[in-house]
Amino acid sequence: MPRRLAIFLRRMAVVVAMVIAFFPIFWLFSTSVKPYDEWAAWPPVWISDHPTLQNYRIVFFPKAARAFAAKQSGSLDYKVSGSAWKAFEDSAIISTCATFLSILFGTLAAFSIVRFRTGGPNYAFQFLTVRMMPPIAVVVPIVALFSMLRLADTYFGMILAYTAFTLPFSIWMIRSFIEEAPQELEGAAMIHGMGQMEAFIKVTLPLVKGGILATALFIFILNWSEFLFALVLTSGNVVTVTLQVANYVSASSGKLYGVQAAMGAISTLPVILFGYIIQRHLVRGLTFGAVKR
Amino acid sequence: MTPRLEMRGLSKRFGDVEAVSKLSLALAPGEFVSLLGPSGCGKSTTLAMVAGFEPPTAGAVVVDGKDMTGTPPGRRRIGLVFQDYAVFSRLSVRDNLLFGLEAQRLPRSERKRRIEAMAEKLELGSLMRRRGASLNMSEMQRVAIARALVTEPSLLLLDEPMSNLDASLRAALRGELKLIQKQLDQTVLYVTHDQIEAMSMSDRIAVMRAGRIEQIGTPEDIYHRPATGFVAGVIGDPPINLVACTVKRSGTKAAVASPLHKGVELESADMPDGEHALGVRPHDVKVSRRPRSDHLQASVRFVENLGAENILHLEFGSSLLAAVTPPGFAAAGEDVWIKAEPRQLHFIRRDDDRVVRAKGA
Amino acid sequence: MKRLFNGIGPSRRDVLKAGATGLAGFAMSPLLGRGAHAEQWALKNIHETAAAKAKELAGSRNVSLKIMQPSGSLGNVKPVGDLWTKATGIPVHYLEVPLGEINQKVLLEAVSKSGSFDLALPATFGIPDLAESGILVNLDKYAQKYEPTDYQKDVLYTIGDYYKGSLYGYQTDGDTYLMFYNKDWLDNADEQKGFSDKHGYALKVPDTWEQLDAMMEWFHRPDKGMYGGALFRTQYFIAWEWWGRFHAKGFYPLADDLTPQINNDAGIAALEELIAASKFLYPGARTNGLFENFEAFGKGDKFADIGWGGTQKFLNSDKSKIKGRLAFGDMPGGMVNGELLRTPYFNWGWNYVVSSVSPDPEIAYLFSLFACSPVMSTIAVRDPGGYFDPIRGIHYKDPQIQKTYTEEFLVAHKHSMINSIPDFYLKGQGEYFDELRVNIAAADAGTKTAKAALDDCAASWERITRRMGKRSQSVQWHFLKANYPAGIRDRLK
Amino acid sequence: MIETEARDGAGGVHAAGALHVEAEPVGRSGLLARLGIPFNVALVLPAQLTIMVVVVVPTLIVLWLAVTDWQPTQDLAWWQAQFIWFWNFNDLWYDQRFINALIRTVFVVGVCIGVELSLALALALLFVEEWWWKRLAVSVIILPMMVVPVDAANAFFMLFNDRGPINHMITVLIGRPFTFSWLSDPTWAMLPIMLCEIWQWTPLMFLMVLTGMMALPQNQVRAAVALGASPVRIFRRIVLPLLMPVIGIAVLIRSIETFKIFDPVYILTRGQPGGATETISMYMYNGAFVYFRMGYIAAAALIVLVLVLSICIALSKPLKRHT
Repeated sequence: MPRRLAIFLRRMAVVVAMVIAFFPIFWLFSTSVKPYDEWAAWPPVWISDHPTLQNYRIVFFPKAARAFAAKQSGSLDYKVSGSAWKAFEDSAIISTCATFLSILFGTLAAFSIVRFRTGGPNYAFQFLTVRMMPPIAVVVPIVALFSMLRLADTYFGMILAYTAFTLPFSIWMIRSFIEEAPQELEGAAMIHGMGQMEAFIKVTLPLVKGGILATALFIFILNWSEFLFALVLTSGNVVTVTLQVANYVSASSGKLYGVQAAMGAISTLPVILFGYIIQRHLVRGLTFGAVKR
Repeated sequence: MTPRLEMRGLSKRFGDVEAVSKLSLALAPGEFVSLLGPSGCGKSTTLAMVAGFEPPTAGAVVVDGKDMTGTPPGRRRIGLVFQDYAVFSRLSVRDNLLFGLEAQRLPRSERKRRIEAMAEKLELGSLMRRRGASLNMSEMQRVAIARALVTEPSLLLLDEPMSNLDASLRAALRGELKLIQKQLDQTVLYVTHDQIEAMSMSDRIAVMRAGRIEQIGTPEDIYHRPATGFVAGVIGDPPINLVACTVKRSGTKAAVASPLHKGVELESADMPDGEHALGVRPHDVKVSRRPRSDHLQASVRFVENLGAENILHLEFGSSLLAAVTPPGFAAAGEDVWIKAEPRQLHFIRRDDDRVVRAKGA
Repeated sequence: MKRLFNGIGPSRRDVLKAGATGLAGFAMSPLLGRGAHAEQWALKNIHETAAAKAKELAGSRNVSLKIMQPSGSLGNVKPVGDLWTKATGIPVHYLEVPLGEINQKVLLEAVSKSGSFDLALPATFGIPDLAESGILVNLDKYAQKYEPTDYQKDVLYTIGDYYKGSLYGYQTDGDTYLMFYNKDWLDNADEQKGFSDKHGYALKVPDTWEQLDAMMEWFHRPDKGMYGGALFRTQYFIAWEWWGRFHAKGFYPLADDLTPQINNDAGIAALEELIAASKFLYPGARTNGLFENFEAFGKGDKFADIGWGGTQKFLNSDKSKIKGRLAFGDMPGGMVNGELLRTPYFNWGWNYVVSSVSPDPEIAYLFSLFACSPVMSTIAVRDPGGYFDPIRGIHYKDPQIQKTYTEEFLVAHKHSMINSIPDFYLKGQGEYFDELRVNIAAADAGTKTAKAALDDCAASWERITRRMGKRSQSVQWHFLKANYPAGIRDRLK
Repeated sequence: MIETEARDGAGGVHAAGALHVEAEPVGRSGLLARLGIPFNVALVLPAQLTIMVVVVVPTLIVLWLAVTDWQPTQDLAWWQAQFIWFWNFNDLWYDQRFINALIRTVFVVGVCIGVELSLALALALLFVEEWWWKRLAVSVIILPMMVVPVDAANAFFMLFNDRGPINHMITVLIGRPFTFSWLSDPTWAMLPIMLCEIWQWTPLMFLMVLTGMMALPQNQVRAAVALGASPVRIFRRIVLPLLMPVIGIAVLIRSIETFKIFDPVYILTRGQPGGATETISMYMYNGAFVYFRMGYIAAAALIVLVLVLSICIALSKPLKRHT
């Protein structure tokens, strides 16, 4: 029956798309548990017969990993790096603080823009241009400026940079949430003697708190995943997870596939988790609220 | 003569729910038939099956004698007008009309001829270059109808095309639509929940209820001789008056008693003993300002002035009754005398909702 | 001790002096007066004296040292740091940055002057840029004060420690580029006969690039799973091989007036030979970095490999199928005027340098003196998982190090170290070399002819030199040239 | 400071007279009042100041650096750098590597956006209907956009390794060993980078298009079906035009983001081999942080900024209109 066949073919196409979407992630996780001699074997090992946690040990417990390697022949005597704990700690601190500031500043600004039409119709757009410029174009002067202000390679400097570059997202996303909330309720509250800010905080904010939470998670993801600023604005005092991934890579000595994959798998897990929590709002975020779902 | 459209025992099940059940209906060429019923009665499903968007669970759709049940919508020679008109908003009116013709691969000259003819008939000349999105409701309706008709379909299906319009526009468009249909001698299946639309335009009306056709007939029939209490209730404005009545059978005869009348007899086989309902249309209630021997007294509670006529809401015993009179006939608080002819009484069986008429009616 | 490493020519220090004094008009010779004060500081226990001095300098102050090091070098740095802390009470903190990024990070500190580190371990070739940026402390004054006269005599390669005649940091890593061969294949009598029948000379560790190329071609039988070589062809590595091939033809990369000579006939021939040799490499050569490279050579199905001490650490481990079946050699040379010219090449290395914004540069210097002392550097080099390869003569006698590398290898390594030509230690090294890399990779990929690639590169070099300041570059170039190993210096044009 | 404002606002201190007022701004702290800063302006101040420090001031610094030859290796602070008029721009004009990087980036944007959009449309068409594991399918398909880009790039590095699974699959397909070195071939090295970008961001495009398709006026499609048009014609003449606004936004936003492409290039090739994969961001990174030619790269940055911003602002009408 051709109709049945058509449906079958369409479902097959969906399955193929799912496989393609999942495959690189599968490979990342699969490699992360491969012992050293299977990382770059030919033919490649798809699923290891000898899965090991050694790569994860190298990431988190370099000393223990080394002791393990010494006992086990056939295990990699990798170059010793520091533990990745610091990277996770730093990334968590920076991402959380930057997210908080971005959301706080963004909410205030969005409130002002929506309720008072502050700055006229083009004002909000001005923030978007921040997102349009390639960060690499301003990275050189930021390095110069941050050096002057003693902000290079500090938490505060990173937080400042991340806050600024996520503000367009938070302002535009929160703006779209506030616009959807009914203004009449605020008006009613003000008739009952609340100030406008109070009315906003007590009436509108609870209505849009789900949206703001989604925005916060979204911005956290952006911060957590950021690489270029981390690469350029830090020099060892601050280490982010994306940098730590690069720490297992080098132009001269090749890549530690398994270790990198382990680091990649762990660093990407929270992002995927948060991503699914805010799945409904992800598109809105990535399109500055232009596409709602 | 082959019917333009024939539905043969059409049924549709969605899981446990039977949306349409064994529905049969035939439309003669040039006939205007309405499917009338409240929302959820299965009329839209029927339409979807006829148009080809829903495959029927059982039964067949036959157009011009050809079984079209498995044919995709585009090849059924059926024109379709949607409730929201579905005018292609990104295309010009001309392109809207062209759309179906291009699909039919007609020669260019023929397309042009048809479009111009249709534009003239529906007075679309000034709209041809406008984008679909820029039209108002009545313009859209005309474009939607023109778009369907220009393909010269065997059958035109209209799905509640007036429900988005305001009342005054509706009245005007009803006439317009009927006129076009007559001019073109176009067979139409018209789906609506509005009895006025159905009554005013249809050659025949099929009243639907819970997936079945309750009654098929001319507007006349349906109005004066409703087959069931449901039909009687659906048709008519203001709605039919319902009064309780009692049936007492003796031998082959059955006597009905109600506050409105005395001594009407029915065939005893038609109605069992006991409490039933009696329906009488407000237009059929005769009202007199003076007492008459065969009239009953009632008092006017309030008056609804419709301009051309008044509706009196009468207090009559323990029940309320509406009656239509010329304007200024009576005022609130006055007493009037009323009567209903036995042949205009519709006795509605409590058990199966069937309407039974008085003997000799 | 001097005898031990002094295989050829005068000692390194003598060479440096010669280079410096040979340049009349440039006052850059504090070397001569060096060590006057430090007479009483003996080399043997310099680590103790340096630590004691540091402790004294720190006094009751709360001093700590921050070291910025490339990722993966903790195994070399931390054991020494721990001993330092034990000896001085001065704690050491480690900042790890991606290996490829460390020079950039040190340089950016010149801009930010944030004092984020006291010591760093940049790659040696970046010292000219870093010195010019002002972020490095010119160590001459401290060396004069503390460095024992014979401190560097035992160090096999020190050119990279100096820029324009001044000391900027101590070398920690013997990163000379040398060759590994499949000994079984070399020793196979049938192969030997077949090869010498065809080429008229014996199949043995090759002396020249020409011989190496011939041998790789000879052994390249992909259908039998045998490959000629595991030389690098990724962009980052490819220029080094050409650098060796080019020097082996008897030329400096720059003329005395800084005109590039890289695009002369020798340069073009060297590049064409390199491209021709690409045919005899194993399939992964074009993508593989160091790690994948020695892993591949460890399979034992390839004839020749190029690499550093780290390569040997792997090849000599249980993971390598070729363990114990290896022959070693300098990077091949060439015949110049009928005589063999070898130009081994020191192309990486890490130097301890002191930050000019460190609050305690003197203590930081003392740490580098401590860490590079014979005893401490031996401990650092011992780490089997680190980067550091033997650099001092004394390292070659350490049983643990001998076990890691094999004595046979160490002989070759030492020979190569002593004769190594320096990398291109000029300001803008990154730019010069990247230009070279891009062009050579393009020529190897076939998108440019060898001549066009080198002409383009030479043109870029001229522009870079002009931008960097010709006078300044000229000073360093002449200093560098004067410090090429003596036996080679005289034969290069 | 921010909290103070909020509290004062909540206290409902009345004050009037803000710029661009629609609803009258109410509530102002004492300090702000004395400074003459209207309440609504005070609200945007934190955001605006942050942007000032991190974006506006640096942009001004770019203007200065672009006319200097500043390099950190000169041991000069950036404000002491030597003024060299417009020589940087002159050099850039003749810098084939810069021009190539620009052209290459535009090429990458074109290819990636084209492929992403086509795939997204095709996928979205598969997802208009309902079936029982549709939600699962959507969840899996949007997975890539949640992966940290650096990790995604690493995964693709492994996939396209000469001994990676891609070559393995090709080997199995063609039946003889295939160990092509994708990342070191000047002709092909761009492919894994673009595939990585496409893999990661097609899901976003897909979700946007699907959102648009779900909101499509269904009856227009049914009307077209009833008129007998072929699926292709319906898609081209009815669906696509209706999707245009959403597609416009998707293309605009993705183009902006793709133009900045850096992470996969850095991880996969760093612009190698022979500069064959050097996008504009990679070029500027190499120039600024490998060669330390800060002044020169500032000039390049200025050109790119002017280019990108003018194009973006010109094309941003859909974004403005839509919101």
